[in-house]
Amino acid sequence: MIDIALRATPLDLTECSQFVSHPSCGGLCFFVGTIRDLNLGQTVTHLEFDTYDVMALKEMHKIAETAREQFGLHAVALHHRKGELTIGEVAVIVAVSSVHRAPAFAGCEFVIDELKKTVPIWKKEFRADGSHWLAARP
Amino acid sequence: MIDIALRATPLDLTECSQFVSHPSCGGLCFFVGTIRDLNLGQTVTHLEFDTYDVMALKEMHKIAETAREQFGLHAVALHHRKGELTIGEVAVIVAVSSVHRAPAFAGCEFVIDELKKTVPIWKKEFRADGSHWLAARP
Amino acid sequence: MKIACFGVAREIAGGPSLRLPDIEGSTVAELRQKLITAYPAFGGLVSFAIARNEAYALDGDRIEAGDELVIIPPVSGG
Amino acid sequence: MKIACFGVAREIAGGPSLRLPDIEGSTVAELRQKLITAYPAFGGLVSFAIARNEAYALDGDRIEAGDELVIIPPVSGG
Repeated sequence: MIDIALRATPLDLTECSQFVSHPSCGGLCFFVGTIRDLNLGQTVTHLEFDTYDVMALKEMHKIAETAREQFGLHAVALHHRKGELTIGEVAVIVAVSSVHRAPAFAGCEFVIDELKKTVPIWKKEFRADGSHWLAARP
Repeated sequence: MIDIALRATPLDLTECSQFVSHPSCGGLCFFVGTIRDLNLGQTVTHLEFDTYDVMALKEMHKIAETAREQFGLHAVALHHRKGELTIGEVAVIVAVSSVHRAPAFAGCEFVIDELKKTVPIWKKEFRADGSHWLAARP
Repeated sequence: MKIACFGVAREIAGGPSLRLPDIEGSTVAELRQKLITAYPAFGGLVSFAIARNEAYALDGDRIEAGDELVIIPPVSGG
Repeated sequence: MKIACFGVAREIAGGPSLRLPDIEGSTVAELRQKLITAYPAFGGLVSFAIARNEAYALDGDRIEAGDELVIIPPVSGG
């Protein structure tokens, strides 16, 4: 089971937890990525995600499917925010369930690592010294 | 910051998430251990935790403190149930926060691995074919 | 043909899309080169990929009429 | 002295604690041997530890009057 979302409204850990929970699963692992107040030593005021929605959803689904197969997971929920976010807000939630805990940890980490490599979502960071699209320039 | 609990009432993921969240932290990792309906091929009906409370709390605190130092975590919440639990109920929640995500995953997995080795809590499983203290006998 | 732009590409293009002439039949590698010629700032990025019909395109893929083309600068989600 | 029992140890002892005479001055290793002699079922466990004053005791630790002693069968939390 896979649940993918790309939303302009706050993400909900409880919703993700309920989606992945199952009586056959003894281990749930979650990663929650939030907006930090500092990046590379600079104070961040807020940020904005630009998203190529239709392809982002497809790539998120591919990652979840790969993780399910590769780690034998029961369920994967992958929810990402879009639009403008302030410090402390949740940008992404990965939730996975499996019979035992080791694949839950490994699968959850795989999903967030892959998301950061391939999903067409771009973060513009607003700092006191200006705004920057992250990772764009050397 | 460390928050340790050993409770006869349901554990709360949101409470743990709120405890570890901090503007300086970009990564939160959670492990939720639940009661499975099957163990070693046998149908489980419910289970009971016996706990040496005062020492369990001390050992849980030690693990959380070690994880904080070893992985540079900001905060660790470690909540465990006691008493009788039914299938699907949450037995344990580990929540950790850190600036970056890799130490959050490693620290969270360390905490649950250590808990299962050293914290004086014992699980009695009730199955169709009788009840057993887990891990006790060869 | 129209090529959609996201993130820093939108700023380089000065809007949500740009147009390049005579790219039907080109490979994706050639398209990337033409983009850098027309908009040198693309050459200043760490890298950029091309999505064709909502999936990453390979360097050797040939652009066809009707393709949905998108410039994908380095992603930074999560 | 009184020794508290949890989990399977409670079943072996037939209650939440047991009493062993003449163990003051013994090492923890000796205590464990005395427990197996008095309650052979402890020898059938995968292992068991002794907690002394709310912490794991080492084999060489000596039992003193007033110690809080607890039999710790293999733990299975989580």
